[in-house]
Amino acid sequence: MPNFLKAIGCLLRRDLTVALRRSTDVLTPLVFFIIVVSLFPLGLGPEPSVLRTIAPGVIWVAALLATMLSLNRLFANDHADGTLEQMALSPHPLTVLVLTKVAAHWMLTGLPLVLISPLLAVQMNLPESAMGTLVLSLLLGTPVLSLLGAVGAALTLGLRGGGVLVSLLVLPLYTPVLIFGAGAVAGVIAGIDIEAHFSLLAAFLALALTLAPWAAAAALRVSLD
Amino acid sequence: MQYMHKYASPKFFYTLAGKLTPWMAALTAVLLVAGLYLGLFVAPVDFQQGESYRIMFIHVPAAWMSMFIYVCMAGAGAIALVWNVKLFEMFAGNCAPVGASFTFLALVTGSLWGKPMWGAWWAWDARLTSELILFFLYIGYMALEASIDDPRRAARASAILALVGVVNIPVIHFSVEWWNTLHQPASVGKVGTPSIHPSMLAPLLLMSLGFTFYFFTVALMRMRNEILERERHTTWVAQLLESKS
Amino acid sequence: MLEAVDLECVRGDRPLFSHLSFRLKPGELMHVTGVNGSGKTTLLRTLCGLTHAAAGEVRWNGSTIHELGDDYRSQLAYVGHSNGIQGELTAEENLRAACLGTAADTTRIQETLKRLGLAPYRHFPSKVLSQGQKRRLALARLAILRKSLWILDEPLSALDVNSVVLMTEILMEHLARDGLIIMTSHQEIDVETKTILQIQLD
Amino acid sequence: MNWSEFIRMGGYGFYVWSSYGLALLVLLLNLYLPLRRRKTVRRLLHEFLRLKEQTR
Repeated sequence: MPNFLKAIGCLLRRDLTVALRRSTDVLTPLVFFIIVVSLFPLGLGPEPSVLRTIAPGVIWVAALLATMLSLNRLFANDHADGTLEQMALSPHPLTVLVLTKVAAHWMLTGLPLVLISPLLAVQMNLPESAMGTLVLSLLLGTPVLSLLGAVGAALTLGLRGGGVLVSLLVLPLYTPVLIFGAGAVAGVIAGIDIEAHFSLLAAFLALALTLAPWAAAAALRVSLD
Repeated sequence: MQYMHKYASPKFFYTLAGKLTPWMAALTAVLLVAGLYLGLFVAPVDFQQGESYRIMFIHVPAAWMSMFIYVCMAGAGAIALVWNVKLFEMFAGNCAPVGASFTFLALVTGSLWGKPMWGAWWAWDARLTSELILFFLYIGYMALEASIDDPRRAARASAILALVGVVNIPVIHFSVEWWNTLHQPASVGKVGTPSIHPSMLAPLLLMSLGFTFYFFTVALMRMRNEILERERHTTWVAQLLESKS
Repeated sequence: MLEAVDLECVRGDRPLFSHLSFRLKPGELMHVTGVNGSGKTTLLRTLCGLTHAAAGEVRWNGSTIHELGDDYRSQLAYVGHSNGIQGELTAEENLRAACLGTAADTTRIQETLKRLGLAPYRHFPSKVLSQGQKRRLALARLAILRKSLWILDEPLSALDVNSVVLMTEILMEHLARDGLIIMTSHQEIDVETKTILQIQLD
Repeated sequence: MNWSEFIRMGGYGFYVWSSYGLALLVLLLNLYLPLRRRKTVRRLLHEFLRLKEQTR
């Protein structure tokens, strides 16, 4: 299926080009992520032991919120200018095109979050031994956030108050990822064996990869109806 | 499929539901009264929790209902999506407020039960926490449905959400349970399910059955309203209203 | 051949039209007219498969378009109200993206842009184009994609006289190649062809 | 059967009875809402049909 792969490559390149030309869109969630995490020491006081205890949860919750903030970029622009309906009418499975768009979204949102997280970990006094776990857990978890978010974004496409609504739909679904993502980092600090956390995060990723694009594609078709 | 379309025609269903509702309501009343009688008067005092355990006869059926209704909602949504049947769309949409109110009931009674048992109104107990997330899922479903103007589009979009939710509920439930065993402080005892005595099981089952029939009664009533409203362009609704006035 | 059988469309709970049947053969053009809100756009979107019909079906060469799925879509080009143009991309990039990797032949893209008077803007982001130019760019997709069925929603809106003439030419060429066209338009269209089907919705 | 003992519920009266009371409230509210809606829908539809007659 060379045609099919060409289509994926073309769409991926298109999405990345558009995003890079609107670099503020890409930077906003990242800056938001940094600001939210930086607010906690200000609110709680700079006691290192306190910060260390809450660091995994704070960084993970901030990652959740930052991803959610970026979700409207996923389909909304394409919906407004009609590109999305052209996509739905292209002779390629919409599921795969959606997956491609999610991949582009993750490269521009999830990946930067993963890359910047060690910096925030230092800020929050996270021990160095937990750094690798933090990065790895985010690396496994953020794609799940993008995938589930795609379903929410597709469902709320073109609705009034879509931005707030998407948080209502998506945040409850994010809880398992939060529990095991933050749990893994906290587990390393506490010296617990965290293999199970990673297996479960990987399982969530597999589940989301198989089901979410399908649901998002169905939701897109409904939104375009 | 042909049968489904015949019985699923709004006109036919409207009359059928109208005939069924009083019977279901009566059955609900009988079941609930019997359940209450057995639960409040017959069932013996629990030797560990005293009389407070009688909250269970509300709390546990309500919690069961909250999950049962969500599954019904997702199932009806799936049928509506696949076969494009209007009635199932309406059923799914009308499940949500009833389900959400049972979830709310389960949460508050859980809290009322928790206060004498744990000494606190709220504890991050696994079952209460997953019930809370279920409540959020219901709210999200209703918010999505309310913000789409076209009723058929709203039904299809929220059906997809319900299906995503139904896949997620076991995952969420298991995650919260696991998280809870890891973090649970020793002082908080579980509101337990010790081996349940038949004299307690009977009212529990009766109450659950009563709630189930109550749910179907209310859902039918809601559906009848919606059918009238959405079929207002048809002649049968005009005739029906004319004959009534 | 495109066929509609007993088509019924509903918006919300409001019935738009019902029992609509027609048959469109290669080389024919169908002109859909009707007042605002009569369901022209809904009809076109139903024919594309974007919107579900309440009853009836649409057939392409004998099979329903839902059975055909991607096979139908590979024959179909649609230009709706919105142009489907991403403002950050240049005219050329937009056309390339519209092809999704297939048939993105550079010389053909350049020829088409030239013909539609968009060649000078080739390397500008599309957001600087005027409404009429954006419309022309959307229509340029038709010439590049080479699909047999064109479904066009008000293709001539926002176009000046010269562009309308040019567009009419393009439509006639397509019909001459045994293509099919379904379009809505407030203007009269003087396309000389074997058959024009008129459908009036009310 | 002693009624005041029954109401006291072994000291847990407040918790038990507020649970049951709340349950009753929720059940009644869920019943009341569709009944009220039914009235409104009927009124709306009568109005709608009357106006439709007139415009014809």
